[in-house]
Amino acid sequence: MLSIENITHSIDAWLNGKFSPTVVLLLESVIVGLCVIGLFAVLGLVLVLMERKVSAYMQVRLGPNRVGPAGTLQTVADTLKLAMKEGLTPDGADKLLFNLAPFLVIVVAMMILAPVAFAKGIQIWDINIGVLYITAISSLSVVGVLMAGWASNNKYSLLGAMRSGAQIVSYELSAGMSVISIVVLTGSLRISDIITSQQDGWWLFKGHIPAMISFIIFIIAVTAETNRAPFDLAEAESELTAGFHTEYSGMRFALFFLAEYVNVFIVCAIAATLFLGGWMPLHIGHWAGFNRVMDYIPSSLWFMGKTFFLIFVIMWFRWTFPRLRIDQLLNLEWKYLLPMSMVNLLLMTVISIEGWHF
Amino acid sequence: MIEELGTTEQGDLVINLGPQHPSTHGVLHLVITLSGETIRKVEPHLGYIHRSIEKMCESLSYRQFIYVTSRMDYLSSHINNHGCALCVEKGLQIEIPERAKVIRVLMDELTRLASHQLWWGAMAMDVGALTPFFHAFRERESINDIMEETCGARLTMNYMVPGGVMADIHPNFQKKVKEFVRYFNTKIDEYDELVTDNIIFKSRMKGIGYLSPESAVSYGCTGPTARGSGVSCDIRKLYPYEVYGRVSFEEVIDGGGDCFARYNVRMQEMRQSVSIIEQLIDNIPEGEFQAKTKAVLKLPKGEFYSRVETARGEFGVYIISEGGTTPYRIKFRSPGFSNLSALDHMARGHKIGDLVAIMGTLDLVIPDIDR
Amino acid sequence: MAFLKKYISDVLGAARSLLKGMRLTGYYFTHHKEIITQQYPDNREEMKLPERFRGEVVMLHDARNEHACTGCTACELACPNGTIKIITKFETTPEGKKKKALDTFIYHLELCTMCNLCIEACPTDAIKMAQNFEHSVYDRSKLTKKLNNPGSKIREGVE
Amino acid sequence: MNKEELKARLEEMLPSPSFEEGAEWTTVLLDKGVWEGFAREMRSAETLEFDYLFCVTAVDWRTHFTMVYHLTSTTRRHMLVVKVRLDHDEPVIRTVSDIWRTAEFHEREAFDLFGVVFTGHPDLRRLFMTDEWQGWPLRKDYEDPVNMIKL
Repeated sequence: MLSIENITHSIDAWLNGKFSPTVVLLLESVIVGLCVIGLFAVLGLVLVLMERKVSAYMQVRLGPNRVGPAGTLQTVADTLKLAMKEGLTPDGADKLLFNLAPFLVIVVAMMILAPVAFAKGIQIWDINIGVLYITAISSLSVVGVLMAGWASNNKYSLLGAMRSGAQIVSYELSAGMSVISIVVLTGSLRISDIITSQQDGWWLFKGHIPAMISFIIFIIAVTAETNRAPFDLAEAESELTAGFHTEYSGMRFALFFLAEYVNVFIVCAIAATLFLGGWMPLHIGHWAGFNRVMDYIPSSLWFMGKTFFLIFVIMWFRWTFPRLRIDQLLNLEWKYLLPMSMVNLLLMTVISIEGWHF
Repeated sequence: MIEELGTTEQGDLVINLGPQHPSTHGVLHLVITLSGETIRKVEPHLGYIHRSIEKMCESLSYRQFIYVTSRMDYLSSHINNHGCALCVEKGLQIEIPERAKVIRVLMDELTRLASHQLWWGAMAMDVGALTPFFHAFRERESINDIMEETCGARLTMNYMVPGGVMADIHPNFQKKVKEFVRYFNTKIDEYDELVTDNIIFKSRMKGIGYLSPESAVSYGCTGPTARGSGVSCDIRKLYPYEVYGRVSFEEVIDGGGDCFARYNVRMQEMRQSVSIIEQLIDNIPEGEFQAKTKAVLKLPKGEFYSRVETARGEFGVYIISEGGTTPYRIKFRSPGFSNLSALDHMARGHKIGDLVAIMGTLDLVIPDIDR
Repeated sequence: MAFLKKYISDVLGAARSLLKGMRLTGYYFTHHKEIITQQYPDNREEMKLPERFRGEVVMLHDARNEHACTGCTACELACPNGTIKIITKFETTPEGKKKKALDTFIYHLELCTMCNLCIEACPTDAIKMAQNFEHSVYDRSKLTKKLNNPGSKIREGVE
Repeated sequence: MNKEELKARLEEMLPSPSFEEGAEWTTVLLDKGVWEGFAREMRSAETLEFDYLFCVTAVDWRTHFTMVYHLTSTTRRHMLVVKVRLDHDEPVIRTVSDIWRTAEFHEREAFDLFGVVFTGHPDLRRLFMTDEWQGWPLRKDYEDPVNMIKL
């Protein structure tokens, strides 16, 4: 069976035969970098189109349908338009920070991609503290948002950035708690270990009710962390026009836009990895026949399927719910999600120690 | 003078909300003073769409000036025209045919429904839910189609003329309205499912923007804004005009005084409007649709005032006639103007997000305020 | 304990209300026949506007290039915006009498609000509202129209 | 309270009221000196309770101005129209915005469009027109060659 794993291995072998190990490492880094940028571009195009189509169908509309077959080239056209627009820097803005912010946001998004396993054997960096790395880096994106809001010299931007800061910092907590509950079960921070431990069933099903609760809490928390509705207070277009990116135009605006969608992809990929087994096919205990059939579906498809399903759920939230108010948002975190995830973590620890999980 | 923008002496932030802002529904300009996210003061700056309609009307004849009033509260243009036509008829002392009365009331209620539907969508959009807007427009579209068929236009109909209505109803009118009522009755429950029952929406609305009955009266609030504070002020019920005295409907009053009460009043009013339409649609009497009037209308010397209930509240037309073919002075008492004056009182101490929600429940139409 | 019970029932009630909304949007997501979008320029062929729709004022001419306008300026007086300007001329009838007749019917579409008052005022039903609503032009002066056809004259018997 | 009772009650309150006949609602003409005290009494007097001021406007009669106040009571449902005559060269009247809050905006409107000055008004500025606007648009002698189109 042709799998992506074999391709990467043959490339690696071919390079090793030709060059010295240092050059190979450099070359591979370049290839990986190009792949990530390519992935970003493709993800941006696909996810924006997906969002527009999903919203259109929920709103009894057709959505983009003029550019290309069934509107598939709409986002390409939009990107071209944005690329040709003038990138304005407002008078009175801190020019360095203002221009740096979108790049910072996108670089953070790129860095989180490193330990994500896209398919069997496709992982940029299988670091032994993968989960810790992800939680640590993802909290950096708030710096970019704060920078953009502050440097714009606009009150709406400033308000949006401050909201975003308060929001991301609080929701990190319950997202982290949910991640720890899975770490407690697996006993390892390495992404590949977490995936392997779900060989005979996903943690969502194996870990009883606590796993489901922490899955739900994780989804809510990451929706808030990526500033998506109903937690899109940092942008809140009916209150703050566009929040922290009010003053951005052209390609720099596009970078913020891209970063939002890539972040959604990443958090959904992490949720899929931790709770739904990543690239691991759906295996049920010892049903050998069933498991073998499931194995025939390529691992990359499993991973993408799970991730895109979660992305769809997050989009579904966005096009159904009204926005929360800032104090309600913080109430939800500190009064509901955090206590719940703490109790949940305790339960999970008991389950793990007693070995009650399947 | 517009304040020195920036911060106040106490270090509060001064923000211009509008005139170009997604949630001011037009060109309303609010200068808000913020302490953190909490509102200290809201000050409306009006006039971005002031056309001085009152001055314009002084040079238009009694047939001509009615069409201008469609451009004030464009969402209840029928009802505005109705108020003007009533005032002219009062001056001319003519009785309009029974058929015209029923048609007028039917059109008013359809307009009220369309206006409330748009408000519902825009209100949900203000608190961040974008989908209801499109669902509301779907139903509004059917009303617009009905209007288009009978009146010839979708928004600014100019269908009410002194003496009755401009044309008889279209042969398909009754059938289409009945179809619409049947369709809408299934959809209004979806409105509740999607927005009203939603826990986020409820918590955004409850206890926000409290307006006591005393201040509602003192600020001159009318319509759903005042009825949401428990003040009975429905002109249709208190001073019935046309056939409102004969149809049975309830004046919806909710004593809550907060945003949710105002929201609830409008939602229930939609149901009441549907019930009025259901009562009248099969009982349109035969006969003329327009009373005989002279080609050139001249009002006797005197003052005439008529009040009607638009979707936003009490609309008053005050004509002072010197006996000529044009009014000497005309004053439109628009509901939005008085309702807006209570905004500062309601919004103080709340967050920016709440201000947007309060503005949503006031259902402001800016041309109605600026005239 | 009662506190905990309330806490849990609050959370469950909230979740139920949210799921109810999601069920509705999910329904519309899967039921594409509910879509109401009209593909406007593509459906021009089958799109039919009601006959009362007010798009622009036109003057009716019959096959012999005759209209019913007597040039009485009732429409000009009825118009609130000065949209209509009527230029009259004097014609000599076969009997040798001088008679007022229409020379040019100027219609400023850019000023018109489609209020229908001119049509109501017209005593001979010479003008009516047409259903055309696509008025965009690149030159504003094209919106000033002459409604009577060149060489047209008044129909016999219309007073 | 019906029209006659209201009239009788007003005759008690005012020394020599002059009523305007033939109007739909009871219309009383007042001197601007007594206006404020009368307004306060009308708002609070037990049998009157005119708590709802639904229309405030000014009329330019070329020789003088008239302020017209339309009042009603939400509890007793009787109507009263109060007219106050103002001098054309110096239209000044006492504000009632502290009695009926709605008057604050309506009086600003009257100031903006007619130039009627309300003493004691908390915030008497232009409302619709820009701050630097010259003239009072709704006065009969107002001319604006740019913005007014004569047909």
